[in-house]
Amino acid sequence: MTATLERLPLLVRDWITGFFPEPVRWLVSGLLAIVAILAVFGLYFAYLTLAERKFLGRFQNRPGPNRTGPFGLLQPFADAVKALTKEDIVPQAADKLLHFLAPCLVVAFGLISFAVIPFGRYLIPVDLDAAVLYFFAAGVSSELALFMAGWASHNKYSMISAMRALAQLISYELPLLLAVVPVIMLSGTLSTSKIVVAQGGWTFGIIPHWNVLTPWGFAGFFIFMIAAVAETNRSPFDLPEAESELIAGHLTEYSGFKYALFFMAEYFGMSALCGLGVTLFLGGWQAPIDILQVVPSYVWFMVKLSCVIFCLMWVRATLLRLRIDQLTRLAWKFLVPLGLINLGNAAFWHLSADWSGPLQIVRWAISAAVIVIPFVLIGRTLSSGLAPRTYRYAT
Amino acid sequence: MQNEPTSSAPGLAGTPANSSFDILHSPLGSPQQGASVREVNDPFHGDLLEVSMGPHHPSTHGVFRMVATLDGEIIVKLKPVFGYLHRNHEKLGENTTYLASMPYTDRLDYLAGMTNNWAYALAVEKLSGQVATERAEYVRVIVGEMMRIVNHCCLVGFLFNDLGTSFTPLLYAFREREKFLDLFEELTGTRMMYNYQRFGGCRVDPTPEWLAKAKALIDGFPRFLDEYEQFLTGNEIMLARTQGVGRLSPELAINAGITGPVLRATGVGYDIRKVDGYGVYPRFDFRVPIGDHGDTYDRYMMRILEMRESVKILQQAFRDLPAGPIIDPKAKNRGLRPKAGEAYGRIEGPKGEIGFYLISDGSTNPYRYRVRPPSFINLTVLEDMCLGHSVADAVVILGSIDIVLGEVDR
Amino acid sequence: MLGSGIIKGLAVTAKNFVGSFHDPERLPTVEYPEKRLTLPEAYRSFPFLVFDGENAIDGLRCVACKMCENECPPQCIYIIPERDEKGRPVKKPKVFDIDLSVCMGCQICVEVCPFDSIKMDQVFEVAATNRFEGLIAHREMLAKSNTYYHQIRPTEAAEVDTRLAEEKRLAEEKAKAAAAAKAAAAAKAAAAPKPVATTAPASATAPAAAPASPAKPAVAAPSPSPSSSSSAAAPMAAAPKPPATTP
Amino acid sequence: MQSIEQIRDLIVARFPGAEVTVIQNPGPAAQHSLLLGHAQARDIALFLRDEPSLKLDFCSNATGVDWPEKEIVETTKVKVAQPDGTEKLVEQKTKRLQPGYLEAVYHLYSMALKHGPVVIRLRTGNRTDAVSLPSLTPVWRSCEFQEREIFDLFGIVFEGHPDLRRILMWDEFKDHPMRKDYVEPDDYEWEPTPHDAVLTKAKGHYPAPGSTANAEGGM
Repeated sequence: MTATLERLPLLVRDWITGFFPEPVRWLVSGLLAIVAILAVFGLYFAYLTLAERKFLGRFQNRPGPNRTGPFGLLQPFADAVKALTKEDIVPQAADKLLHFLAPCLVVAFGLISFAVIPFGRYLIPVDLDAAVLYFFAAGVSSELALFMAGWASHNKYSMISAMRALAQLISYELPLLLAVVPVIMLSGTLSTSKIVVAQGGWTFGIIPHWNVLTPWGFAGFFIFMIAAVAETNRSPFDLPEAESELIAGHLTEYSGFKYALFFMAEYFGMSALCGLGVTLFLGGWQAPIDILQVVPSYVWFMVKLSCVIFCLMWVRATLLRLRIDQLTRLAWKFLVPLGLINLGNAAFWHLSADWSGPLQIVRWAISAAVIVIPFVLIGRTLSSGLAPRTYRYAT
Repeated sequence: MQNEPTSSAPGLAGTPANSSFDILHSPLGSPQQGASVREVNDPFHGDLLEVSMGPHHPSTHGVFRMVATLDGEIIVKLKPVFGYLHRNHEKLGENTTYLASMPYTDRLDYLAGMTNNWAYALAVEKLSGQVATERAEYVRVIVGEMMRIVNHCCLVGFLFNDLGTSFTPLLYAFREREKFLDLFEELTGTRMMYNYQRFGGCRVDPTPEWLAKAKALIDGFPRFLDEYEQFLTGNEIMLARTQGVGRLSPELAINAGITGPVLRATGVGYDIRKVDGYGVYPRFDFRVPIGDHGDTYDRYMMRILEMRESVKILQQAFRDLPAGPIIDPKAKNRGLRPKAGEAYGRIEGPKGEIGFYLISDGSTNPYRYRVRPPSFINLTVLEDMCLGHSVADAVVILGSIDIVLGEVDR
Repeated sequence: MLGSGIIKGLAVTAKNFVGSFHDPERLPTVEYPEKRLTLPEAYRSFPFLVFDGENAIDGLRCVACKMCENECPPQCIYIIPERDEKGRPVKKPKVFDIDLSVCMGCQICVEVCPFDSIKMDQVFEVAATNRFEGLIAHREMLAKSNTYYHQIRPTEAAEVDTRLAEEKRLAEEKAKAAAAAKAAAAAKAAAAPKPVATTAPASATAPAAAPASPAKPAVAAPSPSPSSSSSAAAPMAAAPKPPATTP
Repeated sequence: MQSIEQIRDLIVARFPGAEVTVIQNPGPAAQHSLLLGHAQARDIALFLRDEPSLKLDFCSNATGVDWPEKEIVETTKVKVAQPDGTEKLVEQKTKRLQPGYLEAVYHLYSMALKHGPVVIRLRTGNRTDAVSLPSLTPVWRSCEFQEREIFDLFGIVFEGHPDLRRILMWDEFKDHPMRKDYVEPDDYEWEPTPHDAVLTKAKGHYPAPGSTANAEGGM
């Protein structure tokens, strides 16, 4: 039963491809994967927007959208209809071609990242050997598309936003990669599916062997998530968008469906990066407890992904935006050094893999100290001179 | 970004290069003052970008416009542009009777209508020699301090919105503000346009039930403030974004006529409630918080601390509220014809000194009706505070000044 | 340590997130068209005209004195007094229009009205698709019965009724005294107020009677207790002058 | 704080020959004011700001007032020689045109000594061509926007103001709306209020618009 459920997507695929002659089956199967990703993540995107608005509402003591359909469940479709029926405005001074291409590209780049994410035990669209590299290459391109949008709009705000997007891209790609390198080091592979497999197994059947549950993995996950939030331009790093400063930055001159495409791309990008985070650090599709393996692996993946995204919404509901210099300072002076230290930490973890018994505790202590002490020290320099103040009263 | 003065400490800017501050020390009559001094010197790295922020900008708090010249993202020049909401309020005041101007004052600073009412009533009382009854004075303190809390709630909420939160602190603040507005609605009939004060008293006497409700709300208010402060006051990003940003020196603040929390954040303990002691304020025990740095964080904290002080005042006012008529039975409101003369009445509004200058020629309409709008005059130093900071900071500095365009443009 | 402030903040939002599911304090939204808040008695939106009796137009308390028109700050009231065949004013409004798009709901008209005829309504859903026609309220639209007034503002309406009854009684006493003194004049005076409905102030006598009532409570103020109503005397209408008839 | 007369004496002692007049305020507020001559106004202002016993460092309010020309009828009794040689007292009415002027009023307070207000006034020569006054912005920066506003709404030209432009009205605007003789244009947005004055004006500006019937529906 479990095995059938686990293999269900494959069975469906085989059933459909069965209608086609043998030579084109690989093509049909590939197309099918694309359609499936588009359908599943299209729907996921639609309800993610709703969920974000609902949750943000709850964080802010209000119910959120609840007028379209029961509990507002039809809201995404109403939004889609609205976006499609709105007038599409292209500024006269804009670079028309780039202005049109930017939203298309940003969605395309957001989507191609999904190709290498293992959604389940048997569900990986393309099992590349250098999947992680491929993923980052695709991810960077979407930032370029944002720059394109900002440039093509021929608007001062959009221009500033485009510059910010580039600065942010350059700053945060590095910590993102530095956070990923330890994982690759320790699992010895760039293939996402193999990294997930490497995180399999449980101690006592309840403690999973996920990377996040090691000191270096926790630090890596921490750095990865901060960088991921910045890469996807979400609050508190939504500087290119910055609606209170730059109105909507690169989106200022977009309307109607093109605007919706940017919105879609933001969520695709977020889902993809969080999916990678889940894959690398949270054990991908692995179940948290041994006996829970009865639940199909792709369900676990989606549950983990949704939890991570919920945390991002929580952060968005709480935090305020950094300034661009503080943003880059955070990347270069905090995340990059921490990432480098974490690299050494992971090396230590790798070398001490055969320590056992009481040495195991020493290994944990050293590894934790190596990451906590720099965190505190660098954090202190980063926030030096900043503290809540006490006040006097006039007489 | 060589010309950014933030080289010393992260997020800590020195006093911005407010060359107009030289006005204090420059020889008089020299043509090299103000705008001309603030010209850009030598932007040797690249062209400057002139950005018109507003009048349709989400963070200018209305139809306000700043013409900012940017070097990268650093502001080298910033000119405020007003008038998009100008309706010649003062001319309206000259063409209506004294009483009929009262509802118009609600619409000046529409987030703090009650204090506008009060300032106007005070000015007319000075002009016509009327005195409000004692109970009315206490009720004025009650509604005035509640108004201050409402206004500061709005301000901190909007300030955080300018700082880039996704509306959460704003909605928490508005949640509390709504409770106050409900009370105002019960007392005066409307949530924002009160038309409550009268010359010689107030229009409606608060019922004991109303007072009990208000007291319960005030008693619970510090709990909200504690939670609010826990929420974001200690937040590292908040500290980094506000501390050292938009510094204002006390000398410039005094010279530029800055009043209210913006002035007190610079360390000048000038509060008209203490200085003039109008109404029954001398009978209350409250303190005036002052800051030491004059930056955005201090301005934010002034509001928080003032709300706490307002709670103290309100609790005393509820305790001491005397019985008696709410309005002087002999008070003249309709068809008021003050003797020829003039009067300037001012109170400490939530945004600063709100004053009304009235000249009477003995007729039913004021000969001259002038509003001294605090947020308009506080904008004088906007450029000085913004120079050397980035666009993102300019928005925050503007938010921390607390302007309402109904009052700025009149 | 770096991040402690952020964690505190996250705790606050989490508290609010959870609280919004069970604590009404943390989910104050009222879903408006389905649920409504009860309006406080003092709530005011736009003015309306009170009439007594059954007939809306005949029972209007308004005598077209134009006092509200003169005092209205944004000048949104427009009154033409009714005239009889000979062209004399008959103390009724022929036209009484209020431009709701101009009206700012300041209730100064209510305060200055010496006849308690204009009051603030509580209907706030007055949206119209036609700005020119839809938002100009005519006499017929404005006239609402005293019963309605009692419904929306029970305390205030009761006070007004007591006061009007008192005024009427004083007026009648005065009229009787006058009748005793001058039989001929009395006969004439008794015949005068005929079409006016029962509790309406006899329009001819009201201005004369008003100064006779020494302590007229606040017109607009729902005074907390009847005892204090004499002390909380009216701001505006303490001594209503005879209606100023401006052309 | 010193009385207004004492302040005047202080000023005169410091600036001998300065034109300083005390303007009494007959109203109950009794906020009397000092009328300063143009020549030394800025020096006097600086003196008021820096004099240790006054320290009026805070100019709270600066505003303009328009006093248009007024016809003043004065009745005098004049002895008129009668033809018969006797003299007779005859009441003679002389009409005098009091010249109009614009006035700038400054309310000064002291933040250091916490007293005030001291009101100072400056008057222009007339309302047409001699409308310039010395700017006090170099003394109190708070006048910067307020003097711009006075310039905008009253038309007083402040000499020495660093940036004298219109502030509330748009730059192309011609008149000064706060002057008493300002005639408002009739081309504002057509508002079909039931008020005949507005309506008449609107009709005059838009001769027989298509929607007149609509508008009169309100009547």
